[in-house]
Amino acid sequence: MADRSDDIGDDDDFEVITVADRVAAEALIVDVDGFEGPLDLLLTLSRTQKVDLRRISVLKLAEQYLAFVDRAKQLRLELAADYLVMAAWLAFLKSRLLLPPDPADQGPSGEELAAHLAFQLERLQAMRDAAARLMGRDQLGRDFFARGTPSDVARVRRVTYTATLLDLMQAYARIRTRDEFRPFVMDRDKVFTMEQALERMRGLIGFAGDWAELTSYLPEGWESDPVRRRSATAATFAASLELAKQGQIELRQGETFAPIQIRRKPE
Amino acid sequence: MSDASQHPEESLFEAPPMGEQERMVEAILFATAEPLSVAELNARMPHGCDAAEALALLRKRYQGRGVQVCKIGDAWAIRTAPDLGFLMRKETVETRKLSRAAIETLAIIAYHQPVTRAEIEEIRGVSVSRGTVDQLIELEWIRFGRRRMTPGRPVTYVVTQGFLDHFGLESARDLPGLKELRAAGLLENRPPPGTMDDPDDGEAGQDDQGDMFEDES
Amino acid sequence: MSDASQHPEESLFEAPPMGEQERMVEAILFATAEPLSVAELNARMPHGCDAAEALALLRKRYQGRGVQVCKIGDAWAIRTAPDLGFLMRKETVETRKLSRAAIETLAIIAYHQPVTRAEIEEIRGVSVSRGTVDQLIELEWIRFGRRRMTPGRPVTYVVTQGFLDHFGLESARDLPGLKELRAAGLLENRPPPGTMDDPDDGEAGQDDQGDMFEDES
Repeated sequence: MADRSDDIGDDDDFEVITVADRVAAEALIVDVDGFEGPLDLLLTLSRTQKVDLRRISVLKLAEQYLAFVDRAKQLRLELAADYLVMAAWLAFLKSRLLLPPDPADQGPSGEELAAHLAFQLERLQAMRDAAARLMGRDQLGRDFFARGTPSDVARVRRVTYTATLLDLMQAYARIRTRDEFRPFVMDRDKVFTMEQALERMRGLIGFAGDWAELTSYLPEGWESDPVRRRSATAATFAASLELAKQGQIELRQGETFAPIQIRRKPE
Repeated sequence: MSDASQHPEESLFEAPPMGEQERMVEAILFATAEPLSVAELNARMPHGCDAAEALALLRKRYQGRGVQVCKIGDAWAIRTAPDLGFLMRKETVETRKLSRAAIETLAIIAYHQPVTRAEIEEIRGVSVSRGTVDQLIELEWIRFGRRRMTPGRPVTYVVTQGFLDHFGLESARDLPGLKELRAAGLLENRPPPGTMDDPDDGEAGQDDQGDMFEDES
Repeated sequence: MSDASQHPEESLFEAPPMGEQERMVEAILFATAEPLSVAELNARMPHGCDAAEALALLRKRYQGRGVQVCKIGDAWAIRTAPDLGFLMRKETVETRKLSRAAIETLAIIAYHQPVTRAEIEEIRGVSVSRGTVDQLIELEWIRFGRRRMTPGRPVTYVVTQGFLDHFGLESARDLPGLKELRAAGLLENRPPPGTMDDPDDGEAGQDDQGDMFEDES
C-alpha cells in the first residue's frame, strides 16, 4: 500500500496502561491472521470495553481500531485491503461523530451509522453464540444413534439407482466447461495490470465530474468472468488509489462493503 | 412382492387393528436409519392404515425408554436416548471437524433461512470462503431454497431434514434461542443507513422467513 | 452428555437400577451393527450391571411387539418380528450410482427443460442411448413434455416431482447456475470469457462482492 508514515496521529488515542493491556494489544496484532475480517476484529476489540454490546461506545471502538491499524503499520505488518477499507470508514465515522452535523449534508448521521455498526456487532455475536449452542447440542452419531443394522431383512432384491445433487451439478458443470479442455494456450488475457487501469482511468477521469461507482470504470468485456473481473477490479482500485494520491480524484465509500465511488477532484 | 400381495386383499375390507398398525410402524422404523414421513409409512403399510395415529401411540410407548421415537421435520425415526450416549463409544462416528467459518455459516443459514450468500457475508463481514458451502451441502445439512425475488434472483440456502436429525430438532422453530433472537430484532435484514435499497427487497426476505417459522403451535 | 458423565461415578458404589440397565441394553442392541454376547454387553455397561437379567426383562417387554429380542448363536440382537417381514421389502433395495451418461443427461434435462433428444445430444456432444432415457423414465425422474412445434414435432423431456423430491429442490429453477456453482466452489474450471451463455447471465453483479474477496480467507 502507499506509504503514509505521517498522516495518522500519534499514540494519544491509544492509552496502554498496564503491562497486561500491552500484552493483550500485541497479542491482537501478532494474531491478525487469526481474525475473520474487520468485523471480527472489531468484535474482539469491543470486549475490552467490558459492557453490553448495546451500550458499546462506537467512538471509542473506532479509536481502538484505528490505533490497532496504526500499530500494525509500525510493526510493518501487511494488513489485508478490507481492514484498511474499514479503517478509512471508521475514520470517517469518527469525524462524523465528533463534528457538529452539517445541515447541507443529506447522508445518514454519525449516530445512525454508529447504531448500525453496533447492530452488526451484536448480530455477529448473537450468531456466534447461536452457533456455539447449536454445536453444544446432542448430536447424531455422537450422543444419540440411529439403527446400527438398518437393512436387517434381506429378501427381495431390487436395484435402484441414485445420485446426489452434487453429482448432478458437477455433471452439468463438466459438460458446460468441457470446451476449456481444447488445446491449451497459456493465457495472460485474464490479467488486467495496474498500468493498463491507470491509462484507462486517466482517459476517462476528465469526464467524471459526478460521483460514479468504481465498478463502472471496469473495462468492457471484463465483467462477466469472475477471474477477469477480479483482476480488473483490483487493478482499477489500485489505480484509483494512485490517482487519489496524486490529487486527481476523490474517493468515498458509504459503509463497509458498500460500493466505492470516485469523482474528479473539483478545481 | 409376493408376500405383500396377499395383504391387499384383506385390506380391501378393513385396515388392521390399531395395535397391529403400531407394531408395523415399530418394525419399519426400527429397520430404517433414515427418517420416514407419514406418507412413506402409509405407502408401505396395508391400505387403510393410519400411520400418524400409530406413531402417536408408539411415541408414547417409548417415552423414557432406551430408544425414542423422534419427530424430525415432517418425518419420524427411532434414535437412542441422548443420556445413554456414553455407552456407544464404539459406534461414535468421527466427523470431519468443521471450521469456525463453516459452523458460523451453518448457524446463520439455520437462523436466517432462507438466506442468500450476500446476506451471510453481510452478517459475518467476510466473504464465504470457497468450499464452506460445498462442505455443508456435502454433509447434507443445507440445500438450495427458492430463489429470492429480488434483482439478480439470487439463490437461497435453507437447512435440511438431515440437519434437524443430526442436531435432534423437531423443526427449525426449535432452534435454541430463536424466539429471543427474533424478539431482539437480531434476525432482521436491516440495510445499512443511507443505502437506497428498494424497500421491497428487505421485506421479501422477511416474509419468507415468516412463512418458515410462524404459525403452528 | 452431562447427565451421562454422572453414571460411571455412581457405579463405583452400586450398579444402576435394573430399569436403567434395561434401557442401556435396549439402546446398545439398537445401535450396534453386530449381535452382542452377554459378556460384551456387560463390558460396555457400568460396573456391576447384570446384562443377562436386563436382557431377560427386555426380551419379555418386546414380546408380541413389532420387533423382538432374538438370540443368535450366543449373541443377542433386535430383529423385525417374522410376521412383519413383508413390510421390509423396501429395505432390501440395492442402490447403485447412476452412470455418468445418465447423470449428464439428467442434468441437461433439469437445466434446459423442456429439451429434445437432439438438443441433449448437441449439448453432450455424443449420442444419447435409448437405454439411458428409459432408465431415467423408469426412475420417474423425467417424463415426456409437450412436443416441440418444429419440423418432425420432436418429443421433449422434463423433470418430475419425484426428481425434485429426490434432489431436495423446490423447483428446477432453483438449481444454481454456472456462476453460482463456481462461487460455491463446486466448479474448479472456469470457461474462457465469452463462452458463458448459461441461462442465468442476468445474475452478474449479484455476487460481485463475493468474487472480490473470494480467495482471501
